[in-house]
Amino acid sequence: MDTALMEDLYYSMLLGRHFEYAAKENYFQGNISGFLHLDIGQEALSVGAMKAFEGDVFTTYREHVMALSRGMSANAIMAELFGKVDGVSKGRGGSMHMFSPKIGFYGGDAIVGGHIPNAVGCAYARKYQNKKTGCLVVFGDGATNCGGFFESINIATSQKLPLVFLCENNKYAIGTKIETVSAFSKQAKKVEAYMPTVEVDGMDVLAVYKAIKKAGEYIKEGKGPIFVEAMTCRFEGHSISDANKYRSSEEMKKCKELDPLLKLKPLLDKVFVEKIEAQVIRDITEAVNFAHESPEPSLAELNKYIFTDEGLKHAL
Amino acid sequence: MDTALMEDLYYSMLLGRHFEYAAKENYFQGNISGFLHLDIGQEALSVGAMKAFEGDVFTTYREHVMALSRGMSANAIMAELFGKVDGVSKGRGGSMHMFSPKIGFYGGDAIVGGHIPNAVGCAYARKYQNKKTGCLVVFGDGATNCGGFFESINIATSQKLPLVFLCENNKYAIGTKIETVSAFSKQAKKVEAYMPTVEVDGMDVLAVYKAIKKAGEYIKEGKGPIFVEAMTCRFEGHSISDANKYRSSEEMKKCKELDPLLKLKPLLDKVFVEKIEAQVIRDITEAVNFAHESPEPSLAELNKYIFTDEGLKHAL
Amino acid sequence: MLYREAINLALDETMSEDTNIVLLGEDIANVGGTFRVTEGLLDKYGKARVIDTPIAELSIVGNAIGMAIGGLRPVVELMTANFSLLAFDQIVNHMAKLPFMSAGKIRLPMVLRMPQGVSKQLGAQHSENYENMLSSVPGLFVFAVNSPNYAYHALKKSIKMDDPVIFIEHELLYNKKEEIDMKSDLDPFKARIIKEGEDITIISYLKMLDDTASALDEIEKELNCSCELIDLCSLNPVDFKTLEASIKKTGRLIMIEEGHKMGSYGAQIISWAVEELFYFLDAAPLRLCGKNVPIAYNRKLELASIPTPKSIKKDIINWGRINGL
Amino acid sequence: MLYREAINLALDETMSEDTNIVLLGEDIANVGGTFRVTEGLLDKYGKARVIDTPIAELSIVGNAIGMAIGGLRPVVELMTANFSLLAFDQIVNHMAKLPFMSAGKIRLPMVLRMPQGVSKQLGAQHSENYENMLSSVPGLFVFAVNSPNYAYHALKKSIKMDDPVIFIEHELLYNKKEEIDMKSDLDPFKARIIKEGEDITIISYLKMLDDTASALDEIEKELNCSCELIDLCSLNPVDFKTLEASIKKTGRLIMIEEGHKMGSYGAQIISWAVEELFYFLDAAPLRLCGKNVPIAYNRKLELASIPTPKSIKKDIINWGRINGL
Ligand SMILES: Cc1ncc(C[n+]2csc(CCOP(=O)(O)OP(=O)(O)O)c2C)c(N)n1
Ligand SMILES: Cc1ncc(C[n+]2csc(CCOP(=O)(O)OP(=O)(O)O)c2C)c(N)n1
Ligand SMILES: [Mg+2]
Ligand SMILES: [Mg+2]
Repeated sequence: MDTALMEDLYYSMLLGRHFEYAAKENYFQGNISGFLHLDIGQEALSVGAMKAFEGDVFTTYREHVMALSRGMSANAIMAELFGKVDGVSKGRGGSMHMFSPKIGFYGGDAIVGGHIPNAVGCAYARKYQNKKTGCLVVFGDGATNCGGFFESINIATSQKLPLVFLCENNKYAIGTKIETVSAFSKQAKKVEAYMPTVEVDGMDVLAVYKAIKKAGEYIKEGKGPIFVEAMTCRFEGHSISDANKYRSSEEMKKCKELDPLLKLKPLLDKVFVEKIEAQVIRDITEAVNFAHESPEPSLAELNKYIFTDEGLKHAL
Repeated sequence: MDTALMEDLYYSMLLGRHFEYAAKENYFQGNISGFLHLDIGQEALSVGAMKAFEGDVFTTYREHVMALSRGMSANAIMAELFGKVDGVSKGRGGSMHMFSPKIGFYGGDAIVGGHIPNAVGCAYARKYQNKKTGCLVVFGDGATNCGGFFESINIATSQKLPLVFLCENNKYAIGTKIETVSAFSKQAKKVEAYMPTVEVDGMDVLAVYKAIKKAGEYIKEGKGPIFVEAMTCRFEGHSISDANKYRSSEEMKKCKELDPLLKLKPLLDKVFVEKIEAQVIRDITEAVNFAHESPEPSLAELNKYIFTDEGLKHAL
Repeated sequence: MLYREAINLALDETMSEDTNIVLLGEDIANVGGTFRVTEGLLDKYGKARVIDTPIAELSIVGNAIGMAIGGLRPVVELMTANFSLLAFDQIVNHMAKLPFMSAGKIRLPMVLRMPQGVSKQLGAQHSENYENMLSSVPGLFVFAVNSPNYAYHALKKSIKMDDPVIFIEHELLYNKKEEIDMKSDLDPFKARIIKEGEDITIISYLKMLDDTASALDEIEKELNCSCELIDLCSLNPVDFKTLEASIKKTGRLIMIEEGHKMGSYGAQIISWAVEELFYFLDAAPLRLCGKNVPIAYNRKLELASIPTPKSIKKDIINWGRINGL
Repeated sequence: MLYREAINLALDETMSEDTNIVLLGEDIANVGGTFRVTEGLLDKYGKARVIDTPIAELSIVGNAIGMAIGGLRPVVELMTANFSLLAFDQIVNHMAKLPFMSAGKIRLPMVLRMPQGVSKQLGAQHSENYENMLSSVPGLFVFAVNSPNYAYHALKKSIKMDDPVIFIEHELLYNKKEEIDMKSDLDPFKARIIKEGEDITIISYLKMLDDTASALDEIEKELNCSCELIDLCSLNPVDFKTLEASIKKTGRLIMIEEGHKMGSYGAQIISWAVEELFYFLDAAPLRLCGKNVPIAYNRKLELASIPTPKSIKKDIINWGRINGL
């Protein structure tokens, strides 16, 4: 793999890691509130997938790092966490709702599995439009138990849609171990009859990158969807308010040994690493400053965005 | 197989067939209204399954013949179709809602797939109560596309519940061919990763009987659920108001050649068959008379049954 | 033209103009729809644009949302509103909220058509009215379609709008006949005054509007008064201006709907009216609704559970007498 | 005792008496519930009775219905009411209707607990109030739980009832503290008069009741009047008797809730009141609700979308001045 790509992946993971550190810090300082699902530990998956895939992406509530690596600015994401007007969703969405049609990013659904049928529909549109690319939908292991997921698997297969299903299997849905509520510990089992499945080490950014690249190629062939399961591990609680008590310190230790940043770092040029670390600190500091300085939304605009301007005329 | 059983199966199928004929006739005479989903052609499946299974049964809206063979009286079912007070649901339910906890029959759900999660819960109760038997849930090929079905497959497997899934694959959901909306034409494909699956000729009552007997034995072993797919064919439209235009006369001809009554009849004693035919005519005539004579529900009881009597005190 | 033909024509005309418009629903393509609304469209536009879906309502609506995100303009048919419950998460949490949560970056030009209501002995699970729930969701426009002419024009406009629309039909209206005024520039958001009057404002919609209309002559004769009958048309937003003018004129308000009284849609209208126009009201408002019971299969019980022309007449005359008319 | 402890105690006591009672929900066993309501129960009653479910709300409710059919008495926790939408078909078409459709042969002794409401910046998909929808369904009892004492007694009675109950909690009340009167024979169907008064009847429930209570002193001082504050408690059925007595006494009615104004629950109460008690009313009723907007993440917008103690005070005083108080 080429150096430029490896460096880019490393930079994005590091940026993501520090973004999440800053989000955490600002949560405890009271600048951020509500839900905050940190991606720390899972960066290889988020970054590898986002960098590899061409097309439209639909993700869950744990999407800061994905949004970043897809090309959304740290400033706009941080401002959104602060609920400010320069936030990517102008303070309306918050941590779980980052959208940028320009870059094909439909992140952030707070309903587990809720975005999967949407991704199927978008894949239908891409096929209908004869677009060269399709869609990628990212979801957790827990989401593979919900009806909407299964309906989507069946429909995407039956309609041969260009759709990559990417399951982030971090083995937990909040504090519930996947084995206790799912028929299987590997979720690919659920779809093997429908489509090709691939398992990948979700802590290895190069492996994820390659797997998603290949999956992206596959869906262009018109043979229908493909399922990628990335085994991963989050270093934090499910969300900022989760004390993570259900995992032993031993389990956590093993998990942290898989740190995707540590895995990639030795393969990189030291000078680059030092340079990039400084760069990331500057980027994140700037994002936090930007978020601080961005104004609050105006109360006069409470009704805005629900409808188009044309629609709003009727609604009021 | 013993003669008594074969005779019983034949009797039940014939009773079912004539019950449906009478229902159809009375629909056109204006004594029955609303939805009427006839089971004509599918009797082998309905009768074989109901006679073979011990335990609780949950079915769809197409359940007259199942209710009959399970032991509900033709009188009470016909009266229900007439909307009369002696109907099994006192005229409240109608064709799609026949219930008799006494015989473990929870027929009739008008929401496709809606009863499947209910059957899963009941199977949980039976396991919890250490009952020797479990549950049987019957549904169509079309129902295997809905989220609730998949959730149920996953939960029943994960909790190792004593539950027989019986799919009546008649290849159509109303006028939609199963292949056009499902990833597979055989629905067992969807669950092979979860549980044992069995395919059976749904037009052969003895085969169905044996398959369900065996499935009933299997769930007693505590290893979880099992899936039986019975390939079948309905002779009529989806419901009485469906003109059945989407099936060619050739397809219908082939379908009718598989008539389960004609298949079993040659194996039986001629004298018995004659006797039983007369008996069935008498039974059904009586049921229609009974339904005619049963009174309409009283308007004074409009509020009844929604709540327990105790609850009703508060509700009014 | 029949109501169902008017809907079909609106679909046909818009589809012929814009290839981004696609239809999806159960049995709509091959069979032409349970109520024959989409008949002929598969042959004309092909199966990529007229799509038979599996029985998976959550996905039907969820997929339509994704199609709209992807640049199409989907028009969904739910076989009945009763099945919309399976899609409620997609309707409420996605269809209504994605535009807002994305600060307008996502727009959802889509229409959800669904018939509702008490038909004839379809049983408790196939006889409900959900306009009360659906119009309580900010982010959705909700139209209730009483007539072929309104159906035709409102559907064409709904399909062309860039905001999500719930388009409620009634199962017993599909064969209703009416000339369509092709040249009209009907505004789907405006209430229709069916008949002008001086003494009582009667508001209704969908099938109950017709049942009320059929009882009107006798009511007026009996009470010696004149009624203003209004088809609400847009349930959310409400055309309060038209209602206000009428209520100020008549001083009396009756609201008639098929759904259960507890949780009724009409309570919204009455509550608004007394809050805003209390001092214009000369009498206690009257609300005629379905009873608070699931709908039984038996025809007698079924009819006793909802307003009928007969009960409407009786209830209004009673109310009129008590309230000095 | 805290609100969440009161619920926990009610579960614990009933479970210790009846082994048919089982709990199910997401994260309720191993983790003890998102709001720590079921803490300790797994250890005490084991995983056959305290069941962690997959994220499959349709099945959670659907399974509970099946358990009840099978002879158990399930108590479900939905993590929030927002997810109940995924289970709406099971709630409305099954839980509420099976008893009726079977002419009483099926009884469903089950309770669905769910917190709802605007908490703190949880975003549009986690901040809704659905009591309007849930109480519009015939066949369900719907309780809204404002206080630990009511929580404890009403939940115990709900669990013992043989009819299906929706038990609505509020996310911001779990740490509310109150002595519990263990000996009380509280009737969960009865509205609670929180404070007697002569001039205005104010009806509310859940968190808005507390926000109103906190503004009451100043309102009374400012308007020089006395308010009767009522916790509605049972949203379906409604304790109309208690309401009627109060409204006849005061002649003025205010309804306060957190949900959106369009489709609001309170419209039901106001509509009933003006239909039945029109000639007892001395002033236009007032309804304070959330605005017709999805709830934004930003705190300022969020708070501007719902009534607050400050806005309640301001709105009531304004209304009082206009209406001659
Ligand atoms: C429909 C629905 N049910 C429940 C929740 C609450 N919830 C939020 S995240 C979560 C766990 C999801 O687990 P998983 O899919 O494995 O994703 P992960 O966070 O582990 O990546 C749950 C139960 C929700 N948001 N939506
Ligand atoms: C949730 C839901 N969606 C749609 C319908 C309308 N409907 C009734 S029966 C049916 C077809 C069911 O097909 P299948 O499951 O194969 O059963 P079959 O009647 O062929 O035995 C449909 C779509 C319904 N009753 N419920
Ligand atoms: Mg997970
Ligand atoms: Mg079928």
